[in-house]
Amino acid sequence: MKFLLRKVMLYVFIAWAALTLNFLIPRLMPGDPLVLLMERTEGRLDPGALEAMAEAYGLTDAPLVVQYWDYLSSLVQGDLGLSIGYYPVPVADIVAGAMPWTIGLVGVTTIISFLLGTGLGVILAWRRGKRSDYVLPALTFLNGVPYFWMALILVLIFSVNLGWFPVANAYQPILVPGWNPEFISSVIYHAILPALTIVIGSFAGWVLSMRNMTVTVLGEDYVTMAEAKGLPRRKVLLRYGARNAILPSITGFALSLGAVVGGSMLTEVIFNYPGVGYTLFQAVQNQDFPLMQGLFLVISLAVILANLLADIVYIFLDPRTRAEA
Amino acid sequence: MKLNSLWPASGKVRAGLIIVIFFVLLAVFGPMITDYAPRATGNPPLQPPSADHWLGTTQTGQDVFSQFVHGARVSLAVGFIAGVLSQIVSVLVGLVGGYFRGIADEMLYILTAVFLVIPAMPLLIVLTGYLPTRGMISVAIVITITSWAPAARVLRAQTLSLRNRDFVEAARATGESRMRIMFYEVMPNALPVIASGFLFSTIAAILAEAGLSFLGLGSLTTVSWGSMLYFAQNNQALLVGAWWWFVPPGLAIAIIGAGLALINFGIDEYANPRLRTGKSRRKAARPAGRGSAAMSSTAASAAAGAEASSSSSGVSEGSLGGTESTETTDDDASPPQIRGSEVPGDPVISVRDLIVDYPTEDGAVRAVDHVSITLHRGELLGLAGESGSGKSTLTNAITRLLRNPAEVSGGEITYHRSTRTGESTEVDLLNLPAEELRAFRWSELAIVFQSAMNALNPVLRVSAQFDDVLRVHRPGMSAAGRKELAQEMLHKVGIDPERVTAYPHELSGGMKQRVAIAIALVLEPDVIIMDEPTTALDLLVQREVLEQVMQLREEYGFAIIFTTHDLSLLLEISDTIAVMQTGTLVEYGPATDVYSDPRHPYTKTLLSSLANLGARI
Amino acid sequence: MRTTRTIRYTAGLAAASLVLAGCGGGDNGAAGDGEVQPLTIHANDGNTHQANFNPFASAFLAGTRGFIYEPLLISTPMQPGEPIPWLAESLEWNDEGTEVTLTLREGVQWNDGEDFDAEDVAFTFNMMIEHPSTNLSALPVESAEATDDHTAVISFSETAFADEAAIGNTVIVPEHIWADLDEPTEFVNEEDPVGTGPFELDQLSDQLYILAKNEDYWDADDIEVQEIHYPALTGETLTTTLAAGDLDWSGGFISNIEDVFINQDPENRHNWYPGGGQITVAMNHEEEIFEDVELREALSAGIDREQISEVAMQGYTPPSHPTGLPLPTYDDAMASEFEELAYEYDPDLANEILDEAGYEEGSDGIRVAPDGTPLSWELAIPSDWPDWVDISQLLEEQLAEIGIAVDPQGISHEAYIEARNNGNFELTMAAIPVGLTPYDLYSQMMSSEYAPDDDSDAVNANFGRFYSDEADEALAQFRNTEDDEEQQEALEELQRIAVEEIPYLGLVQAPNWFNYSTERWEGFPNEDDPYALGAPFQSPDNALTIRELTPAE
Amino acid sequence: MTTVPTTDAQNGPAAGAGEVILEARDLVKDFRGKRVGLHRQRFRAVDHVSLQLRRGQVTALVGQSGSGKSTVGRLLAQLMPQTSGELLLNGQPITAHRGRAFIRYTSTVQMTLQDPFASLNPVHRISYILARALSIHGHAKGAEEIEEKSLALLRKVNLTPPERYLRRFPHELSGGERQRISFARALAAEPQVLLADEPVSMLDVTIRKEILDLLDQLRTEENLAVLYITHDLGSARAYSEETLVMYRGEVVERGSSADVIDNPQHEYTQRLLAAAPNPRRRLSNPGEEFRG
Repeated sequence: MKFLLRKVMLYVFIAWAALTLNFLIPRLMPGDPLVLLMERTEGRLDPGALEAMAEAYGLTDAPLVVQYWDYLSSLVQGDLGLSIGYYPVPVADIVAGAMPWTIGLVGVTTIISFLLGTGLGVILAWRRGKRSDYVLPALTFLNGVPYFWMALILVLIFSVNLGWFPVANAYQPILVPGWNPEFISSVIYHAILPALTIVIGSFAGWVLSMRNMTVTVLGEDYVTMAEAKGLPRRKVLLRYGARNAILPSITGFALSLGAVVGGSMLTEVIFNYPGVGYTLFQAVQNQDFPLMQGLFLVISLAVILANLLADIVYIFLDPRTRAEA
Repeated sequence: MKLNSLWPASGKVRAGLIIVIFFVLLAVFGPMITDYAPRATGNPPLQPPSADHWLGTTQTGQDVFSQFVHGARVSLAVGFIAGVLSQIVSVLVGLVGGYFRGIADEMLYILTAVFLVIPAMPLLIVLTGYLPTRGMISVAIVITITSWAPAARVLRAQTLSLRNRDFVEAARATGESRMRIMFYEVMPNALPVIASGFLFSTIAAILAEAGLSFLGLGSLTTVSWGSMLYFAQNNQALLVGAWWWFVPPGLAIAIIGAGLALINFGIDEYANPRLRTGKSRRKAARPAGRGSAAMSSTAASAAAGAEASSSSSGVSEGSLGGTESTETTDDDASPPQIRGSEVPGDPVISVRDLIVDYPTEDGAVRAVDHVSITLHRGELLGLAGESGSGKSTLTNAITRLLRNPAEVSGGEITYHRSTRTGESTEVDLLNLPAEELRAFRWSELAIVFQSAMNALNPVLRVSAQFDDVLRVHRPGMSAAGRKELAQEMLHKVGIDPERVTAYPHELSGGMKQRVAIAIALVLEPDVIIMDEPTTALDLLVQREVLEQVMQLREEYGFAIIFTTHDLSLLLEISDTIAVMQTGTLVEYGPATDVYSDPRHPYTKTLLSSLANLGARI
Repeated sequence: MRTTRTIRYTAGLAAASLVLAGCGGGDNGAAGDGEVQPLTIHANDGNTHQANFNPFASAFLAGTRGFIYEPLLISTPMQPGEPIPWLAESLEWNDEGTEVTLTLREGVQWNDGEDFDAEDVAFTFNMMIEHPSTNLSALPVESAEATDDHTAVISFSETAFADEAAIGNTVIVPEHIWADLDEPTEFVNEEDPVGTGPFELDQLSDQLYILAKNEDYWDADDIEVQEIHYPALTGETLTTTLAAGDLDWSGGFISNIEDVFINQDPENRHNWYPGGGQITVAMNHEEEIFEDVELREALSAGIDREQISEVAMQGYTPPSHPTGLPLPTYDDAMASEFEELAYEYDPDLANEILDEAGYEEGSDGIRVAPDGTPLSWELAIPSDWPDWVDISQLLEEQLAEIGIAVDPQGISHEAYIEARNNGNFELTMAAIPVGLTPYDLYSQMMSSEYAPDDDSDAVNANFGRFYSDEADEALAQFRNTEDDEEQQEALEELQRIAVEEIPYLGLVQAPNWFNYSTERWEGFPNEDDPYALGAPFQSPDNALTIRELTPAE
Repeated sequence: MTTVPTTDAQNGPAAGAGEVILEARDLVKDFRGKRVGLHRQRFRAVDHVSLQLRRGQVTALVGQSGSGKSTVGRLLAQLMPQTSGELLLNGQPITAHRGRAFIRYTSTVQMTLQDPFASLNPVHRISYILARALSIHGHAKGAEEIEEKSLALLRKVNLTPPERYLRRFPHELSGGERQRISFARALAAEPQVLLADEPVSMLDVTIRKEILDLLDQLRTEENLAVLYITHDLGSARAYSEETLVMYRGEVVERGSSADVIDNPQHEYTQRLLAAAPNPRRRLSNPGEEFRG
């Protein structure tokens, strides 16, 4: 439990760092979001109103510490400020509308591609030296393909040419969201292509790292011993090889998850998927700084949380860390 | 560390280099061969590829090929700059943190963790969103901020493992300064990691630049692959079918990413030879028979560290055999001294004229050369020999655990199975079908590995490691029965049966070795191969374990092949001794005879060395 | 295994429902069973809708103005000088132009059943005083009061004849709701917004909102549209949706509109892009070098506006008119002497002018001013505006022909605005909005009203900082009279200044993006019947258009 | 501190002919251990160890792994600070863990490490390794002198012809050769004390003797004070004058090597000796096979 506690502390710190980074970026970077607000309101704001608005965005002349305190206390109340692009809609509302889509899409695809990738990685490791090794360069290539380009190609083939899948939206716009089969099937149908993009774009990385880890583990004495024990190959591979090889993979989750989230953001843009990626993209295009920051914060916190979960899973899978408790 | 030539052997690295070089050349010279300025308009719009426009034209009549080659410059430059910058940061953070440890390291570690966990792309987008100008350099710097962390983490781990290596300690003892140790001793060994990190950051930077430009966050007045895609997307190139506009830049990014990744692959394989595939693997193959006991601890630490420098010890093993022989007394000329065995009992394993070869580029290396031995029921056969003598290869051949590319090129190994009627049937071990081999293993021949810490699966409880065997070989046994048996076996080797639920890391070294012995005994096999079972143990523990083994042998009556380089130990415990030198059996006979009357010069040398070193011979 | 089957099943189901939906779409055109089809509109890009029905907010959802909230009198650039009575039946000025008396329509109700009266009007104008952020047209409101149920009097602190259109276009909000708000601009107003308009909010999801006809609307008989659908579409999906024929009325830039949209059903699908302002190169007149009108002339002659129109704007929008008037929008205001005038691309003439004026070519082919300043300027533009990027590249090529080096610099939108507003540029690109009248247009081009003051260097119009006494006089003349002829006279003087002084280098007209399909609904404005600007985000013009729509035969 | 049984006088053997160069008095080294609650357990690796290294004499420090013998070596080399106790170099107390003082110290006291395969940096050629050692201690300047001295060093450790070795990388050499290079590097400082940490434990039996002979040779030729750290009682008996036996951080027995090993007093030493493989044992009882 001490191990877990230490991890939690670390992630709490990281979360705090993300909060602070989020606070500092707009203050350290050049530029002034108010200029944009002025532009957006076509200059009709009088100085008083402008000042009030600046205060609403936390851009005051108050000492940084005071600003920081205000920032933290409004965060605690779930107040992320008002969007500039959708003024005066609260950022928190927009984020809350976008999060479920991304969590659904990225969550499900990450799990699928992790399972697919590690499974294939184990198989490739077992078949090392066989013809299946020739798949590796292809996987390397897949691993290098930019998500957004993959998405473009998939759209070109499956939506534009074949017309099998829609190119946009999370569901048929005409439907009213609800837990009815029609809506749910529409959601799934619309998610297939974006999900496919993310899976294709990310699973190769899992395959390659899992293969490498498994190959390394398969050289360990305990695997040889398992073989000498006369265990069936499958058992040797899974219980001794993969079981140990998957541990570093889970640790590597941090690295990969960030990349998947990044890639899925671009994917959302291509598919006009109403998740945080697309919303962030629009925020950037609208120079909607409060929204940008709110999204960044929420994405970061989500990834941090996912990492913490991965670490907890790790604790369950590796008795050695448990013992450290 | 030495590269034999500048042209790498690995096909992957070659392919990767060719790709990268191609694009670099394209970026450098491409703009010279294009007829059009990248942004010059005025050509017919949206033309498919033709002789005039190799990759067609854009909506505004710009030449796609020209944009493509100019874009290559920007993409590669951003990638390169960001790659270099992020490696500088990660080298500083990783090396300093890993080397100095302490509070600085803790801070840097947490800083690294922060940047590692905070997703890069959103941070990148937010940072870029605030950038007033979006030139190549500022984009590269922003990318650096988001991409240094993974390499720094790897580098820190690498430095942590390197700083505990003896050569660092030795350099300190010599009087080298910390700076010098960091940058001249530690860093060169981390070069593969740094190179790999550089390639990784470069790929990430190229992708990030493309992604940013594609989102319209790059500088659209600069032609890059990303901005090409942005304009293509903005002008609905997809819908009007102008594939020539968006396929080349995306494909190029993918290919160059793959190219860099292939080089990275090569580096990984170089650092961790186990990963090799196909040709490069064969090439790297080395006669493991020459891998020695003394060597294996380095090899193990190498594998654990999984770092490049350690592969040097791998390389060394091949060359070592050659040079080592200059030091050892070379008595190849002397004929083997084989004495008849006086061990009572029927043979259980007989090896006849066994030959094991390791094919290498310079022809096959013979690791075991016409070796014949016979193991009788209940016999303790001591197999002695120094590094590279082939004793492990011999036992691996018997257990059918020879790893590729080693192969048996001649001879036979026979197992004499005793049937219920007391008769014995002969089993050709080398040609045993897979299923029969599986059934044979452990129930008739078990193994105790050299290092029990590595031979027990770290993530399974001791009970589960007993269970594995029992489920397969005693399918009828109940779970309770299995547990009872496991506890009984633990009791037999002197371990508290309650520890059956322990994980290996909760046991001491000696206990782990006992557990390994208990697992080997659980099916009451006829033969147990013990491969240096006590080498890794302290003298006192070694003695206890040995006593335990001897007791159990009396109780169960199994035969043992006991390999070690410690001849004096063998002389004390074994019935028969076989001495191997460079693959051949040089002396074979009853232990007492070999001791009192060594006949082969090599055996004599060994014995006299022992005496000289103060052993009680 | 089970998962796979489930997915396949649901995918099949979804595909089937799509096919059905597709069939339904096919039936739409026929409209055989007498049921009225919804009107589907795309007005603002965005792949989700953020609920916002506040007519004073900067990001209200389309339809808020015009369909839910209504103005007093409708002024459109297409019918200048003739405000159309709406919630008010008439508007009377006092002689000084400091007070208007509004006579309101009777029998108008808010859609929650409350009566609409003069108190609401007075409240709305008084709110502008209390909350300047709701004063969208910067009206110099001093006070407002209801003299009886149907009469409201608004007084202004200065002569406000020029603001007549803006006063008329002010949308009125219900006092009984808005009076309770602390900060009206932060009111999202997402639940049953209460307006007087022909439509009310029916349902809202993040991908679609529906407005349904207000059956108690004061002009309900003229409204045939029963339901308006606003699906959430982005630039990319807009194109595919347009191509599929699912939109009746849309705005926004569509690349290759001919191929993507019109050619698939030329009978019913149309676009009409009347000028809605112009895109210009702004020269910073505070820089000494641009005081030379000959240089300005030469620059203007050295720009090939046809090419910019064809290549960068894909021919959607014609070159600017030298008077700066967007056409045909302000056709009526055009002085007869300029009717035939057009920009001519004449690099030879430009070179000649420059040679004579002493701008000699340096060794690098770049001209140098007599005082030694090289004619080499950065052209800062927002890096993410692709059409402007294209224009800037064309300018670079074209001006190189006359020995002038222009170096396009893509910067962030924010940095661009900062530079433009604060005058930190030599050349930049700027859009001049159409305004409600030509007066608005010209005051944004040359009024000294937009000059840096003691507080700040920033201006929010007339970014080129072109100030001239003649122009200020003409603008004052327009502002201080109600007389149409006097106003026209002033406008013609402003046109002359624009043509002769070249305050801005007009490039192309900024189009009012408007695509429509008559497959289901007819009656949209068009070149032959330009009664309103057609872009669906254009209010209050949208209120005029909706009244004209009838189901297709 | 428990009383240490000695076979001789309390302060070392009579054979202490040479002058004492390096002396340790009551060295203690604690390591931070696991944290238990708020307290971090301390683990005492070295517990009040005193010893003297004399010119021209080999002192053996014998113990099993974890006994703290290598830690004593590192403390003597000043590679880590002691928790308490004192080091005297030529009679002067000295503390030199870093900076110039440390470098000066290393020019007197040098250490070689156990693993010949790991103690040479694989990326550097032998020439670099020796050249660094020479130039750190200022015993050679300029490429020519450095090369000359390097060759001399190689000759000193019996690597002939030395030219053959200079350009090589460590991995091209055998274990024995590498250990010789380690000695050469140590000798480059022209030290008075050589701390040899398990110099032969990772080498094949046949090579061990050569290396130990070399150590002995260097002791005489260079008149070095040598600390021979080993787990092997036999070789300590054969190659050292004085032997200290360590157990759990304490010296449990000390005396002349012959006495300690032939006539051990401490129970631990006795157990160690009994555990060592001994073929004679079964010859003396031919009837009885090996039994516990």
